[in-house]
Amino acid sequence: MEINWSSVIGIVATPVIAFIVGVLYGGAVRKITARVQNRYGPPITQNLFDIIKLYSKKTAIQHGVMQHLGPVFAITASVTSLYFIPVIKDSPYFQNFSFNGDLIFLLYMMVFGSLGMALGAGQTGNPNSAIGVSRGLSQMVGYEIPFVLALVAIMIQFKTTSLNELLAVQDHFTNWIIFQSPLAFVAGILAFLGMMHYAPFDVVIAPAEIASGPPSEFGGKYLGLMMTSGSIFAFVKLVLFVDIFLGGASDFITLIIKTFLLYMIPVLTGIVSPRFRTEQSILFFWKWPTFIGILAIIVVVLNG
Amino acid sequence: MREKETTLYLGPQHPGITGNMMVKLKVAGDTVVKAETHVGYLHRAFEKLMEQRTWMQSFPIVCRICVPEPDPNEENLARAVEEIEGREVPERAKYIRVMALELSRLAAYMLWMGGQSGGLGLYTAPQWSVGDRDYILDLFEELTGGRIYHMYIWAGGVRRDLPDGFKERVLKTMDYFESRLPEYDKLIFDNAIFKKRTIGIGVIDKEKALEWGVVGPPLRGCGIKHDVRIDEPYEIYDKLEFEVPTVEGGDIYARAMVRRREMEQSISMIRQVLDKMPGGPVYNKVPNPLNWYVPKGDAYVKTESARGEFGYYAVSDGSLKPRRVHVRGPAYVHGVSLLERILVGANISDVSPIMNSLGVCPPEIER
Amino acid sequence: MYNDKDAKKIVDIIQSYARKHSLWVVAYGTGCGAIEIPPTMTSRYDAERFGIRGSATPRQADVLLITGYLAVKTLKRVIRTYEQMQAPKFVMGFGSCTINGGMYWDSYNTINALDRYLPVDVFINGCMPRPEAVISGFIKLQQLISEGKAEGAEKYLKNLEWYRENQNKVIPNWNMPDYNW
Amino acid sequence: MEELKIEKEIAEEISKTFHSAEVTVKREKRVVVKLRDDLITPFLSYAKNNMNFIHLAHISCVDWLEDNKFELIYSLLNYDNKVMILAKTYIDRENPEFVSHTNYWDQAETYEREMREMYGINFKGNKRLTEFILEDWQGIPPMRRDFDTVKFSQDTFYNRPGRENAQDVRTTVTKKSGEEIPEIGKDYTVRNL
Amino acid sequence: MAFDIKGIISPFNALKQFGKTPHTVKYPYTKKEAAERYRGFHFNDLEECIGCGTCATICQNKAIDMIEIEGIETTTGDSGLRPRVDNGRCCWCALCVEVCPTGSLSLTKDYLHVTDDPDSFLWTPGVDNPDGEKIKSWVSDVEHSLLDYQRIPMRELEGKERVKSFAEVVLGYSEEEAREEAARCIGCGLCTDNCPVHMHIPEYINAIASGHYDDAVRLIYDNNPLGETCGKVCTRRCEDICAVSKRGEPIAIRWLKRFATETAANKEIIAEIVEPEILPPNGHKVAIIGAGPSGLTAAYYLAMRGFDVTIFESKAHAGGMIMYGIPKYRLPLDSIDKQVEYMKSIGVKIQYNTKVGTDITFDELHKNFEAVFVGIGFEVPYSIGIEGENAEGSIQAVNYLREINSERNIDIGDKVVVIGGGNVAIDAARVSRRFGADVTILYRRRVEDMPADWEEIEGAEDEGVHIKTQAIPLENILDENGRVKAIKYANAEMIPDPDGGRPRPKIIEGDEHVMEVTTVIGAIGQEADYSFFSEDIKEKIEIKRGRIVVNDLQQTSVPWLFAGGDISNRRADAISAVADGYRAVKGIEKYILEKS
Repeated sequence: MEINWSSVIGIVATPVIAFIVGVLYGGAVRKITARVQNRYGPPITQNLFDIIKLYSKKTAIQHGVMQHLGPVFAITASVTSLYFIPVIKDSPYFQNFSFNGDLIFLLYMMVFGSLGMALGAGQTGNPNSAIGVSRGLSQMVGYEIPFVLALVAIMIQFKTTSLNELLAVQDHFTNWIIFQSPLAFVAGILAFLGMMHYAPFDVVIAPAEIASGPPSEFGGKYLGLMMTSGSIFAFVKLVLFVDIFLGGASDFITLIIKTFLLYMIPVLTGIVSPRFRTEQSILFFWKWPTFIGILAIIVVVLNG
Repeated sequence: MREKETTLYLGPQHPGITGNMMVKLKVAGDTVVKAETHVGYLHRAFEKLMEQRTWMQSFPIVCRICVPEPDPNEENLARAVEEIEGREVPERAKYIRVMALELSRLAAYMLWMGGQSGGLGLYTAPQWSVGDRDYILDLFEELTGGRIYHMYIWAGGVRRDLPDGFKERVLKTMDYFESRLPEYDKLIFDNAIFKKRTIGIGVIDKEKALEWGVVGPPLRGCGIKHDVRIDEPYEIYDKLEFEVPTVEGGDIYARAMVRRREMEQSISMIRQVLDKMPGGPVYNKVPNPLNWYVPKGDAYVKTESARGEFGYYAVSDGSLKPRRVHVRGPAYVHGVSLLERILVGANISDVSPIMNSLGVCPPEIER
Repeated sequence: MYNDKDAKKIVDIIQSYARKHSLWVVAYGTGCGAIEIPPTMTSRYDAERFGIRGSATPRQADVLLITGYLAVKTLKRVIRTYEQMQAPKFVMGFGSCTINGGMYWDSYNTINALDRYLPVDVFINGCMPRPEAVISGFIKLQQLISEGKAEGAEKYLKNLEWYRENQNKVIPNWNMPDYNW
Repeated sequence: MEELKIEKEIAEEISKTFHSAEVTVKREKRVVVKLRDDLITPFLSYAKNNMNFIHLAHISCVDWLEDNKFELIYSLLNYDNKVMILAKTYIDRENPEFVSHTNYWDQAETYEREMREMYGINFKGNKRLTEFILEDWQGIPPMRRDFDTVKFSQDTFYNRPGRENAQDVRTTVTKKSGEEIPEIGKDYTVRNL
Repeated sequence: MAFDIKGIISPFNALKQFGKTPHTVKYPYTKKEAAERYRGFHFNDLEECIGCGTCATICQNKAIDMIEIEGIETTTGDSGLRPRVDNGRCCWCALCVEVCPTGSLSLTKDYLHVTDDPDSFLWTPGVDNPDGEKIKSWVSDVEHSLLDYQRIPMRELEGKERVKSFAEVVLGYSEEEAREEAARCIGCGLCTDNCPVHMHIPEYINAIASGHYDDAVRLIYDNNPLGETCGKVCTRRCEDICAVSKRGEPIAIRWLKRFATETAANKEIIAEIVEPEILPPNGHKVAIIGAGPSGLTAAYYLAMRGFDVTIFESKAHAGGMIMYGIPKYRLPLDSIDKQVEYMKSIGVKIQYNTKVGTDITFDELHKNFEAVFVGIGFEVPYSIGIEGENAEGSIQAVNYLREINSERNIDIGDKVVVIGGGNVAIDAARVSRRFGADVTILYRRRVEDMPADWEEIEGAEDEGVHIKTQAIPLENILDENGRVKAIKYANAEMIPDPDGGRPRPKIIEGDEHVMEVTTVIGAIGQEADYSFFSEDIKEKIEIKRGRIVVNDLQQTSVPWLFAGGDISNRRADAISAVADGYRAVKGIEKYILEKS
């Protein structure tokens, strides 16, 4: 069997790059937030220090095997999702495993991570974790609907479930789906706000209400794993949205610019918003974004 | 269908709790069925300690009763002794006291604003307001020598006169605060999500409020005009022009708006005080504190703090030390019986905002 | 080229550097010193510059701040909080009250010397310590960490009996709401 | 005299209704009523229902160890004229018992809980006289004047050593002069502060 | 709910802050200076501090200890101790600063102490921060201090009123005044060191401040049976070193003692208050020569201890110098009587008009008594040593005062000159004023050199006594009848003493004046009359500069012979005499017990 070396390099490098970019993005967000809050904030590498520190904790409490598996599930899910997203358009290194049905697969994969977390957190027995998990799952139900609707609209419009094909469609910036299907984009981006768990949709970790929710009982390397997976996962979501709506990126600089700008939407919203209550959050997604999503489908169907 | 009840302990170690106390919640789903407050984590036995100390020695410890806002405590103890002893306070000292009280009210509201919006997840607001509050602490440091614990107001007046150029610096800070208030409005009080989270939440019934002994902003948030500063004007409040804002509704937002408007009033009052302040001494010396025998008698004095009416009941038996000083903080009622009642039926996400809006301050519950 | 020892050394350096620059503080305002924590953490003094951050639960935290006096009732919870934290963990004592009782030296409900009940890595003087002093305390802690001297957790384990004896002297019973985790 | 009009009217009404009550107008907006212990409940009920004193500001207790009495003080406020009544009574210090007023005011529960804990007064009718502030307290209620908090603290909590070389100024001076101070006036000397 | 577009958009305004420079204080890279009044660590000026320990007393946290510091000795007016602050207790309330009587203690801007060693929080201000002076921030001056530096003024008769009679000039404190004045006391007790008797000053002042006057009286009678006398005429060395006097007026210790003792109106009440514990008679007999302050004191405490005491007094009244030397407007007769009567009531026997040497011999005393205490005082005046001193119209102040106090009148005319600057001179002058004379005091040195109390000098001036200083009398000019008609004196200038002593007056040549007078009163000192001693005793005892040399317990070289009062100490005041008497009691007791 012939080994595709470029794919191998990609497989190894993609998570590493995703992690580094995710971590640095995390640091940048903290820095930007700090500036809005009239202060300097931590160094941009702060999240890296945090993660290293968590890994180097000498003890880590463990409540059962599921708690151990939870973060592992999460990190597996995010890395797997990553593998199915073409990070750099047309690059032999970063195509990874994207195939024709990958959008559907991704939808499942992204939920899988959260479920793993939920199982892990559930085992800790901390009521805060339990409440956090139930909140997370209900909220997921909330934002998945407009997200799926947006994707469905796009799938119908372009008659494909492959990211690569979607990327191929967007060969010029006027052809970006954001311009071709603005309603789907609006629905998608609103769902994206929820997905990124920034305020007002940070009901899952809500410190003032349920300590920090699911990870309440996680310390040391488990929390480190969760932070790692979180960093990668943030990157996954960003790349996914860039690929779907913003025409992907054919080189790293474009990728960084696009993802960063996209990232700023939830971040800046988060800086100036309080948190919704869980049911308010779900209702929010079920009202406008869902309506827009349905509208997008209707428009597509009518146009099609 | 009745959901399974679980018990949720909010505190004492919990980011959502104000201070160091615990609320034991019986929760069905997301709704609180029963709330029970547990206090005592900050009990230092102030009242016992005051019985061990002379009147003057009590001043450094009373300001610790309420950490965010120490001045009303000093003011209360000072006025209680002065009433028992019949001691006059110089006019200028009264003005300075009112200035300190209003500055501390402003500082307490800034801290509350941070707590209230931080509890709701708006993390920018505490960063701003607590940072800005520091400018008031700077003023206090300059005036009293201490950032948090001032030990400035005491029997017979205040400890020191204003430092040089202090008036200008206060005015400058007030200008700064006034320029900042619209920005807070835009970020917090006009914020649609903030309104969504606060309007109609934690409602106190108007009739019940009177009977339960609610005081301060929570009462004024029910539309009842009750404020010690106008009911029983102490120091020079009768010489100042100010209004006591009331808002109908009785919910978190109404209480927030009361506080928001009072901040404007406080700024205006500080300006007036500085404007009208007469000259003269600031301290009517009490006898040597080692040999200060306060005559027999008792006094109940009240001060309007940022959280409501602060009452002190002091009894002297003619000796060096107080016989009894009973501290009745506003949070005593708010934090125990009122909280337990209005938490019932609330969503667990709202527990922390409700506590914040009532101004629950554990150190003054257990003292 | 290199041996295991060198590698371990490098790892140690990286670890202690990361530990130093990422100190998560458990959100537990045990006493009146907690009032100076918000100014320290927020925009005016911005402790996040040093990687100091609040953390909601003890499991995630590195540093336990004992902000002043401890009522016996709180001490019980603080000990539990401390034991829930993951090593390496550090304790900072704020103000006079943690050193020799402070102004509550004669109160029947507050302990006097914190280091009898918990291993304290850094004491900060003041009543209350100003934000500058608090930051200095953290800098001192960072220094101790890089010197490898902040070994409170190990000390606690090693002398657990002594600590327990002292704790039991003031805490008549250990009943607490029983969490099942 | 005109300025104390409302207060005097209130005082008059009280003394008309409760003949044994000792009513004094202390100052503006303060009326002090001294009552027999069995009259407190009727008085509070009357003040609340007939005189519109609906706000219970606080219940306080003073320990008069020398007289072997506890003094209870109920403060009521009228929201309309903002006058405050302090109703005082004495109860026995041995086996102290009093009536609970939780049925008049909900918040009385908290005050009574605290007084039970701090002074050991049993309020009959209060259903929630549980542990409030203290936890596992053994010994006499701490706010009683015969409880010595300094001694308790010294016995229970550890005082850091290193201060033993402290000297007393008075003793140092007497050591030099050879004065012998007789044992008089220990209860008021400033050195005992 | 309507779609709140404003509420959604307006929060984004906050993002404008992104462009602004943060207002963060980049501590520790940028330092923020503490405020001018910041209450940080203590600083103590070790030189200024007198170790009164008030800071330790006021501290509600018991954070301050007084400790010995190397290089600082216990001296009179300085306990030699210095405060050490336990920063593990301190709350920086600065109460200690506000009550520091000297103002040596202050707080500084320094507040940083971060350590891993919990035992490093003991802080000796001034020793641990010797350069704290520069960053002093919270200081307490007289205006802001919690202490009251103003004495409650003593009410007195007006100068014009006074000269009309011998009514007591000082009216005494009322109860409120006394309590207020007593409240000023910080109770440090440094004063007791300078009191010859070491009275329990802080304790009795405290008792007065708290209204326990009986306790005050009891404390005073504990080591001074002539408390009331001392309350009126004491030279009050205690007030000289009062801690409060460092920055203000000392506590009026004398007037407070006077107030306390006067609350006991007669001997029964005194006895009731003091409740003297009189031991049963032990059979030992002691003789005391002279019913002056030292003799009376010795007699009182010996009687309390069960000794059989007899006082031999040459005059008709007990009291000695306080009876015959001090004018009645300062010390009324009934006050002395009250105290003497009280002493008699507990068993002191006094034989009046019995002069040892004439009425009874000294050897007889020795034979009949186991120990003898001599407290005869100085009664023989020094001569001035000028021409015409013995002429008519030239008298000695002691004699003059004795005659007046014995209610015998002496015609002094209308123009009197008193020579001398001590209390006796002032007394003589003021007594003369009361007879309507125009009085001038001639004194060799300056007013500030006068040994008399400043209060006395002021009182004399109030009453219209002229004080002519730097005037040295040269000669009494006599008229044809041999009576003094004028005095010649010369003005003097002050020559500084090269050895550092006090400056000496030197006559300015030619600057001589003559003043017409009717009487010249000499008051430049007295000496004792030891003629009653038998020769062998005289040989055995050691007399130095006119005074008998005694040991710590007032014992002379003759074991059974004790001496006290003016004849053994140089201070020449009542309180020293009392002290001698008090010490002699111990000496006598020890001697007798050892002997038997």
